[in-house]
Amino acid sequence: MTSVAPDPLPVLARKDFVSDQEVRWCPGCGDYSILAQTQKLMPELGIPRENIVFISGIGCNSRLPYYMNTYGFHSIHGRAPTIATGLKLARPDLSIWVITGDGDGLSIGGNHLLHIIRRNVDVVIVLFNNRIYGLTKGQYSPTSEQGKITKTSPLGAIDYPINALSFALGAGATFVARSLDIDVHHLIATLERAAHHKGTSFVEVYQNCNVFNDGAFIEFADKAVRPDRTISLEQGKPIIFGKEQNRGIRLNGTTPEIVELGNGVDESDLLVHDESRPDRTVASILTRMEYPEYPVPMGVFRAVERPTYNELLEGQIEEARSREGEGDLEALFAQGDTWVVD
Amino acid sequence: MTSVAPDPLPVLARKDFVSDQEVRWCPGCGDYSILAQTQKLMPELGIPRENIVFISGIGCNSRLPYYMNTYGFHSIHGRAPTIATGLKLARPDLSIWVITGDGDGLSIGGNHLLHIIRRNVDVVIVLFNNRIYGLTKGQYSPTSEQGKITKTSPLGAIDYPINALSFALGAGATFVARSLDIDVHHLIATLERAAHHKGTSFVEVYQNCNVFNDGAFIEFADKAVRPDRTISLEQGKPIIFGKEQNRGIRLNGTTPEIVELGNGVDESDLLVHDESRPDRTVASILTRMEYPEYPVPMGVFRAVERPTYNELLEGQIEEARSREGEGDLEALFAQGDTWVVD
Amino acid sequence: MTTKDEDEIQELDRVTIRFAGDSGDGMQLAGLQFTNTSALFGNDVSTMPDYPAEIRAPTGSLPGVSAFQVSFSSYEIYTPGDEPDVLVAMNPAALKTNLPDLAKGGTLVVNADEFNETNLRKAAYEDNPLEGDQLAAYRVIKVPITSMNARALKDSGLSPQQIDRSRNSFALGIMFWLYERPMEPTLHWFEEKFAKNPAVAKANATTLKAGYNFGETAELFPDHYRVRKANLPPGRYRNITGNQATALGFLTASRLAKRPLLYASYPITPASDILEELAKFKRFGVKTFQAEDELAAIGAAIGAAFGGALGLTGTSGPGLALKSEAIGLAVMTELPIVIIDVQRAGPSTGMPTKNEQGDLLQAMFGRNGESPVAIVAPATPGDCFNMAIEAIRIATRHMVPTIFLSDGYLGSGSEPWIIPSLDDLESFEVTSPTDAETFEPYARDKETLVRPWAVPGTPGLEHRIGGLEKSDTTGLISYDPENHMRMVAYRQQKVERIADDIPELTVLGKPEGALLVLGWGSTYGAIISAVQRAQSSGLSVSAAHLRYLNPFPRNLGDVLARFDKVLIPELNLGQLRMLIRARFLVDAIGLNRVTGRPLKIREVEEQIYKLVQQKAVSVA
Amino acid sequence: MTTKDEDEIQELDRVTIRFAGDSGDGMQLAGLQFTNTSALFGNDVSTMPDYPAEIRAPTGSLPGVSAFQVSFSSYEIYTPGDEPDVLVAMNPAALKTNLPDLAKGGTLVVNADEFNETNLRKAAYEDNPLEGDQLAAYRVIKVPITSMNARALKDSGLSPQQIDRSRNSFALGIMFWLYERPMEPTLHWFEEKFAKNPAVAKANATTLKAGYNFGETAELFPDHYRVRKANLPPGRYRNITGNQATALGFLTASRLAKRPLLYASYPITPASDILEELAKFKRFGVKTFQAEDELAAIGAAIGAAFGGALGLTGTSGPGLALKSEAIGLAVMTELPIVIIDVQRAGPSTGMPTKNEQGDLLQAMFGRNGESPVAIVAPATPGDCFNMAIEAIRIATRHMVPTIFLSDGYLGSGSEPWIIPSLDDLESFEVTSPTDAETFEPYARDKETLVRPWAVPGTPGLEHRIGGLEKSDTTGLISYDPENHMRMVAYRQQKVERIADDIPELTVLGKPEGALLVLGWGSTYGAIISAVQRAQSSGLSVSAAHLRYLNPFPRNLGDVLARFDKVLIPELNLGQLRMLIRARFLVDAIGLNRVTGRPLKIREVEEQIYKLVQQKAVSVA
Ligand SMILES: Cc1ncc(C[n+]2csc(CCOP(=O)(O)OP(=O)(O)O)c2C)c(N)n1
Ligand SMILES: Cc1ncc(C[n+]2csc(CCOP(=O)(O)OP(=O)(O)O)c2C)c(N)n1
Ligand code: SF4
Ligand code: SF4
Ligand SMILES: [Mg+2]
Ligand SMILES: [Mg+2]
Repeated sequence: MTSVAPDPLPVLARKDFVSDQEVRWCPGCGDYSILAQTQKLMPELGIPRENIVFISGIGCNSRLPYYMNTYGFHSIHGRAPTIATGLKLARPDLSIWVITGDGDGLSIGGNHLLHIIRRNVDVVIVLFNNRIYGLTKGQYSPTSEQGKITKTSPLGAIDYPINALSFALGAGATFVARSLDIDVHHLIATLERAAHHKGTSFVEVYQNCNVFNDGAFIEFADKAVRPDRTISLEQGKPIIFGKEQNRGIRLNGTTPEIVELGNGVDESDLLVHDESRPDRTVASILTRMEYPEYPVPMGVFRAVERPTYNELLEGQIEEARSREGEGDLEALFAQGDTWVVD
Repeated sequence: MTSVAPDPLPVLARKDFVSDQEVRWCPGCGDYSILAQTQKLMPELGIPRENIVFISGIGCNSRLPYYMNTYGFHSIHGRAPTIATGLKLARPDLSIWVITGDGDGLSIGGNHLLHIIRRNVDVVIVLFNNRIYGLTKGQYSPTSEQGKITKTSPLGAIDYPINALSFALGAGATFVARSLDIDVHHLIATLERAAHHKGTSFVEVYQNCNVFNDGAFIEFADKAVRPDRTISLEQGKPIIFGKEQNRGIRLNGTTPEIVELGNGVDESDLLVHDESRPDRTVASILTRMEYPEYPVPMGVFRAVERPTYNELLEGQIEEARSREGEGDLEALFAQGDTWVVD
Repeated sequence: MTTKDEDEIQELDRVTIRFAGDSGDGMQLAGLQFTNTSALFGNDVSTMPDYPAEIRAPTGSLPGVSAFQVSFSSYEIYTPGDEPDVLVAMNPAALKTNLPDLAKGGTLVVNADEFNETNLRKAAYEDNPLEGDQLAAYRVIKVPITSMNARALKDSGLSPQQIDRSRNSFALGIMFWLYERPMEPTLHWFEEKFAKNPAVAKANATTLKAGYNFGETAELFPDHYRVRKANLPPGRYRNITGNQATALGFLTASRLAKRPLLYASYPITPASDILEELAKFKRFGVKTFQAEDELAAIGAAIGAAFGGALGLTGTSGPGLALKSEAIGLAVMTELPIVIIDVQRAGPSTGMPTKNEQGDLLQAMFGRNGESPVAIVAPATPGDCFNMAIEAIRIATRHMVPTIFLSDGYLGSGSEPWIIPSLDDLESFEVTSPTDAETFEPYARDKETLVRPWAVPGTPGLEHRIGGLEKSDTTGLISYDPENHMRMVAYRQQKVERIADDIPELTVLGKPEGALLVLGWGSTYGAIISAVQRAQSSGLSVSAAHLRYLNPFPRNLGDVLARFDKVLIPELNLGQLRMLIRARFLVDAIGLNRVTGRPLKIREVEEQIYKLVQQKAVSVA
Repeated sequence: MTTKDEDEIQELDRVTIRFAGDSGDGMQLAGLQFTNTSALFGNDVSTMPDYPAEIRAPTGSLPGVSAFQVSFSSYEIYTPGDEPDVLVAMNPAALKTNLPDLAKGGTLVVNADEFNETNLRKAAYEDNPLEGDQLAAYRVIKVPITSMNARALKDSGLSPQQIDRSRNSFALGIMFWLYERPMEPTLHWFEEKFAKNPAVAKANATTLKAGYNFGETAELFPDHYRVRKANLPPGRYRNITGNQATALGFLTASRLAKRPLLYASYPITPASDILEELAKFKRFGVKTFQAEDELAAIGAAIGAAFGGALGLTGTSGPGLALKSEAIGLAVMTELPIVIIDVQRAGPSTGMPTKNEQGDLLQAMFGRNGESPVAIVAPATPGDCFNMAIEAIRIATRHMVPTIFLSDGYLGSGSEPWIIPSLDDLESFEVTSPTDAETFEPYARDKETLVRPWAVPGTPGLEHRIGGLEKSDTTGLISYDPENHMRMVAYRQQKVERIADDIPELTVLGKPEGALLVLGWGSTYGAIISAVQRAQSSGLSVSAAHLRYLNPFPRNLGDVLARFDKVLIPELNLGQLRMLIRARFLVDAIGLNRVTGRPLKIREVEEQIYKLVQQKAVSVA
């Protein structure tokens, strides 16, 4: 138990972030790719491995911390944001990642997600959205489409689904993004952006559950159709999509419209993507563009700065200390009227 | 216990909805007015008293059911929406009102509020927003302003507040409105609209807690300044406000602007209020107009039709019955392989 | 208990087989077919599936092993057997994880084809167990199942993958031959199940027969076995799992009580089946509600009960913890909800697919304040049906939240169940007041202390309830000290008086003696079997099984007093034991296994012998 | 115990006064000033506030009555008195609700001005109780407080409303005269408190003196009283409430353990004070977090503990119910969090401002599975300080979630507290491993079975924990049956072995005898007082008070065995009693009051006499 002087920071590689635990998702599950990108990203961040913590709830997705060779906490269903909040407040020096699912984060854990986001606690939240409860073997989730037939909805789900990104924006999120399990470059780039954002970074990843909800996103996420049916949001650029890059999005009032470029319509007519708009309205409009009505926007929807909860808390402590001095415990004991019995 | 033939429907008056319980809010509390308007509204609805149920959580506001001479349930903190959901599913014939507060509904009960709204269960929800925890004597709430000094935030709250109406819209609310405790005509009219809406009607009422957060809304809600600092939303009309009715709201892209009428600006430039827009963007923009930057919109922000959860559930039962016939219990017992032992 | 007969057929009383393989190997299907066939044949049967916790762990891996155990017999049995007599192991991982359970001298049928290097490595075997002495204690039958199945189906037109997927039918065929089972029911089942895919149906039929013929032809098996029909009570039977019986029981209770049923639940292993099952019964008017969490689920049940319906919610241990606060509300408002807890191994997330009886004290005490509820616990899969009806009867007759304590072993285990006739089931009246003149929300029945269940929609009965303390009779809020004391006592006594409305505890065996083995819940089978064996060896031991845990049957104290010693086997550290000791000051002895597995007959038997050594009395 | 002296001054050993009035009447302030003055004077004091549940019920109404009871004495006392000797009633409602508690023959000081028709009606008096014989059993002193106060302040320049608001000071002045208290501390306090409003400070001073002078001048009181200084242990004292002591205790524990403190809580009566108190201590580096609910609060505490800080959360009964599932997670992950439960009357919402000891069994068992935690319970307001430190010491030394069971009576009641010196408090080492070579997350200390508290940020110790069952030593997920059994046993034994690390139970009185009165928590004062009285009457009775409830002190069994009978008074239906009976098979007798009120000395005394009748032995 002798502590040794730390070596100069070693250069880490992906393998340093692979734990010795055998990965136990179903073969073909989208979770593998998200894990791989996460492991690949870690060395890029330049954060010592021991300062990284992955915290999850319960669900297939929430097994991820076991596979990361960092500190990890596989907690209870829906509560990962609360544990992350406590940890961040106690240990603002750590880089904290919350792994959650559409059930874990939006069903049982909806309230905690709302509150961690509105407080802007400085953590990254990755929500694996497979639109199903995987671990409990195929019941519908809050992101399942209305009408979906599952074990618990044999006649079709009658709940109206939650849009995870709209929800996050509504909660006042300072960073909101979406990516796709199989679009590995986009995914790692998105996670990297999230890692560098100060405040709560909320990333939804569309993830295929090939056992209970296979092909949930295939209609627009399949490589062949992806350019035509999704949008890759790029900061400062007009929103253009399509294999031929010949279509774009224009705002008609507050309604997005798909337009063909040419014939009098040019890039200057298009909506220019700006993640940093102080107002969340445009980001919100983008989150509500859904296939097949619209191509599905992917990337960073919103990225703005706002003081984090943990900073503000530290600030108050410093302020109190500088104003009132370090606390004197014995003086505190003796506060108020005292008397002596001898 | 002999049951008698019901009399012809009696004409009820406000007093018929006043229970025999002494009202126990602090003198001067805004809750009195909301209670009074609610009691006044009831006879107008033409619903037999016995078919009305008020369900609340915990908080000063949640005492309201005791004062209504209807069926009532003063439940536990944050859970009223869940009880209301169960009751509505079991008894779609009842008119169900949920009474909640900024703490009850948006802190501990945020998740249930989210889910009842997204499901569009046919109930009215009235959220008394006094931006404080009243019953527990003055801690900040999720709607308290940042920086607010309370018992639990002696150096100022560092939470970023929730906007109740944005939250409701984000959850997919089909009816969203706001009113003010002291604006009694507006309040009763708003509650009446809510009562007639099919689906979840969400009404936020700004309510003064004169003991722990006195004057929280006075800067814009005081009668003297109200015409200049609030907007009374009217369906189909351009948004005009001001004592002189000389100012209006125009949308610049997605950003609302205050404009003076005259000098080349006329009503046709203004945003026309339309509660029934299928898309929630404009409603959302309106909910985020806050004093002092903007006048505060009051009234119905959104009112659209979507099948209710309870209807859809009844529909599935009917469908199953018409397709498979009334269930035969003994046949069900004997389902699958059976054998006889004699 | 083996008698040799002329035809190389050995006659056996009871056999336990475990099918074990990869999750993808269809072991549950093979096991179920064997079970149904045996039941149709007239044996008594009892089963226990053992799923992996992962959805689909990597093929061939240890955590990916899935197993199904079936015990069948010529006499009445109560458990799926302590240990299999025969283990079918479809790959090395299945062998590794299941071999420890196989009875010494037992038969091991292995799919020899799969014992290749890759699979051995995945199962962390250094050497091939099929070579060397490792398996010397067993009768090992190596069958190249993969290749024989492939050969049988080479002309089926199916892809190699599809062909591999019917290996389970080949293995099943061997077992059918070995135990003289008819193939027809399974052949019929293939036709139904794969109606849309006749090629697959045919392939399975072909390979099933191939397996059967292989058993007959190959000289691997010295003989085969016969297990005669059991002498079961007459009636029409079906096989039923506990969770199915639970769903049917509550559905039936709703019919008997003439009140509609709302089942509100949030999925959780091993309770999810009940929601999935009830969701299918829409044509019966059952409403199911998949809530956003467990708090919402019980809230909805309470709301439904306030509305005069049967408010039912179901979960497993962690979910019961989340429902704690709301159960307290139901206690205070005295509304008749029922809470199903299909217990699983804890604490915390624990081992979700494993079994335990760890929630009894949570059910009793897991709420703030003095907060008594009624508790019932089924003893067998089929008994879930009866106790579900009892739970509703008690809840509605006594206006009390009632907890139904099942467990994973009951829930997924199965047994033959005599299909009841509706006429044989007693309906029970549930009344609601209508007279505004005499109505008081908290006026109590003098005998039972029950308050009226007044329902919205009833003119003149408008009233308010809630979680604050109520004034006696009027139900208005009261902070009066003596009123509180009275109400606390009423709530407690109301529950205690349920004892007048439930059956007395029956003793299996003599009403007095050296030892009483007292149990509750799913340990029934193991306890009864052990006690019967000990009795037949002349030991002075009796058994009693509690299906009502709060209140206890009124004669429990008397029963206990008539035995020198009391043994309480439980799958926990002694929860019932604590209640019994505290209540009756009886020095009850515990037999506590907390392994995630069901109790074994042998474990109980050993304890019985320890406690009643040499004391054997002659049985007249 | 009254001795007449020459000056018409009666000497008393102990007096209990209750100030009762409308919520707006400032009764809490008057009571506190009387308390502080008495403490400064050298009496022992003990107090109990009684707030209405409503924030501000209508003026003059019954639910709007607010009261404050203070007992002061010339000897050591342990309770605020069973019943007041003097009742100050500022209006009819205050009289109505408080009169039942006044000792027969007691003194009643009423503000006669307020007994007008309106107020009488609000208090539901048919006739004016000041007229007629209703109050014949008491010494009634009618004082027109409202008008005399108004007259005293007619030149104060204050509005009539403001003037009325200082009526409490007039009443306080009378009491000061009656019991010979100095006015200076209060005059000084007015100056400080109303520094920004000198007119108000002056008015209060004026009317306080006017009240005092009225006492002296008017011939309403036959004599006045003297209560001499108590002979208290020497030291510097302050008055402290239990919730204040709790906050200070945890703050101090953080200093002693050299670990930062995070307090995460959701407001709830009567625990909110602790959050409010700790929120003031930012300069000490304490972080407070007002969470969105109780589940989030405990989650944050668990997160902080995972990070190596002291994770503390606090609530009352319904909130503890909500934390159940997460406590289970802390049990499984063996993280040292502390959960404060300031108990209140249940079940459900119950009576939030009233007292009860209803959560002991919830604390013990309110979780799924076998889920043991440590439990401590302070005995007096000041003891909250000590037990807070003990809670942290146990949690961190034994890596176990620890529940701190306070209650509303302790939390808001106060007593003089000897201000400790930091040097006298033992600091305790809390270590975390750093050596990657030897680290194993679930390797256990051989003696204590404690696992290491490895903290993120430590290179090479990266590991994963969670709610699934852990493999012994490695902490990896395990579904192995025997491993589960072992881990369940470890967790249980780890908690049991804390018994080696806590003090033995001490017996007050002889170590053996006819009766032991065994208590826990806030009933301490009543029990000790009753036992001391009975002892001084020569009864063979001793007392013992449990401050450690799980595990019990190691000598508890021995202590119990040395008494013929055991009486367990509790403010519940017998929760400790059940644990004692189950564990020791002792036929302990309960004294159970569940009224929302603290236990009375008399109630305990009566029971003692019933159980030790005639058996009095002479005391040497
Ligand atoms: C308190 C509690 N309730 C329910 C469960 C059962 N449960 C585990 S994971 C899960 C849902 C998982 O869905 P999701 O978050 O979408 O994760 P996925 O498996 O799809 O990745 C549920 C209901 C639980 N573990 N704990
Ligand atoms: C489980 C639980 N936690 C906490 C409380 C304490 N509590 C009661 S009301 C309340 C907040 C009330 O705030 P709000 O909903 O805004 O109502 P208001 O009193 O302001 O009308 C709290 C924290 C409780 N009763 N139950
Ligand atoms: S069930 Fe679905 S989400 Fe879970 S591991 Fe399998 S494929 Fe992935
Ligand atoms: S505390 Fe505030 S909200 Fe509550 S009753 Fe009083 S004034 Fe109203
Ligand atoms: Mg999912
Ligand atoms: Mg509020």
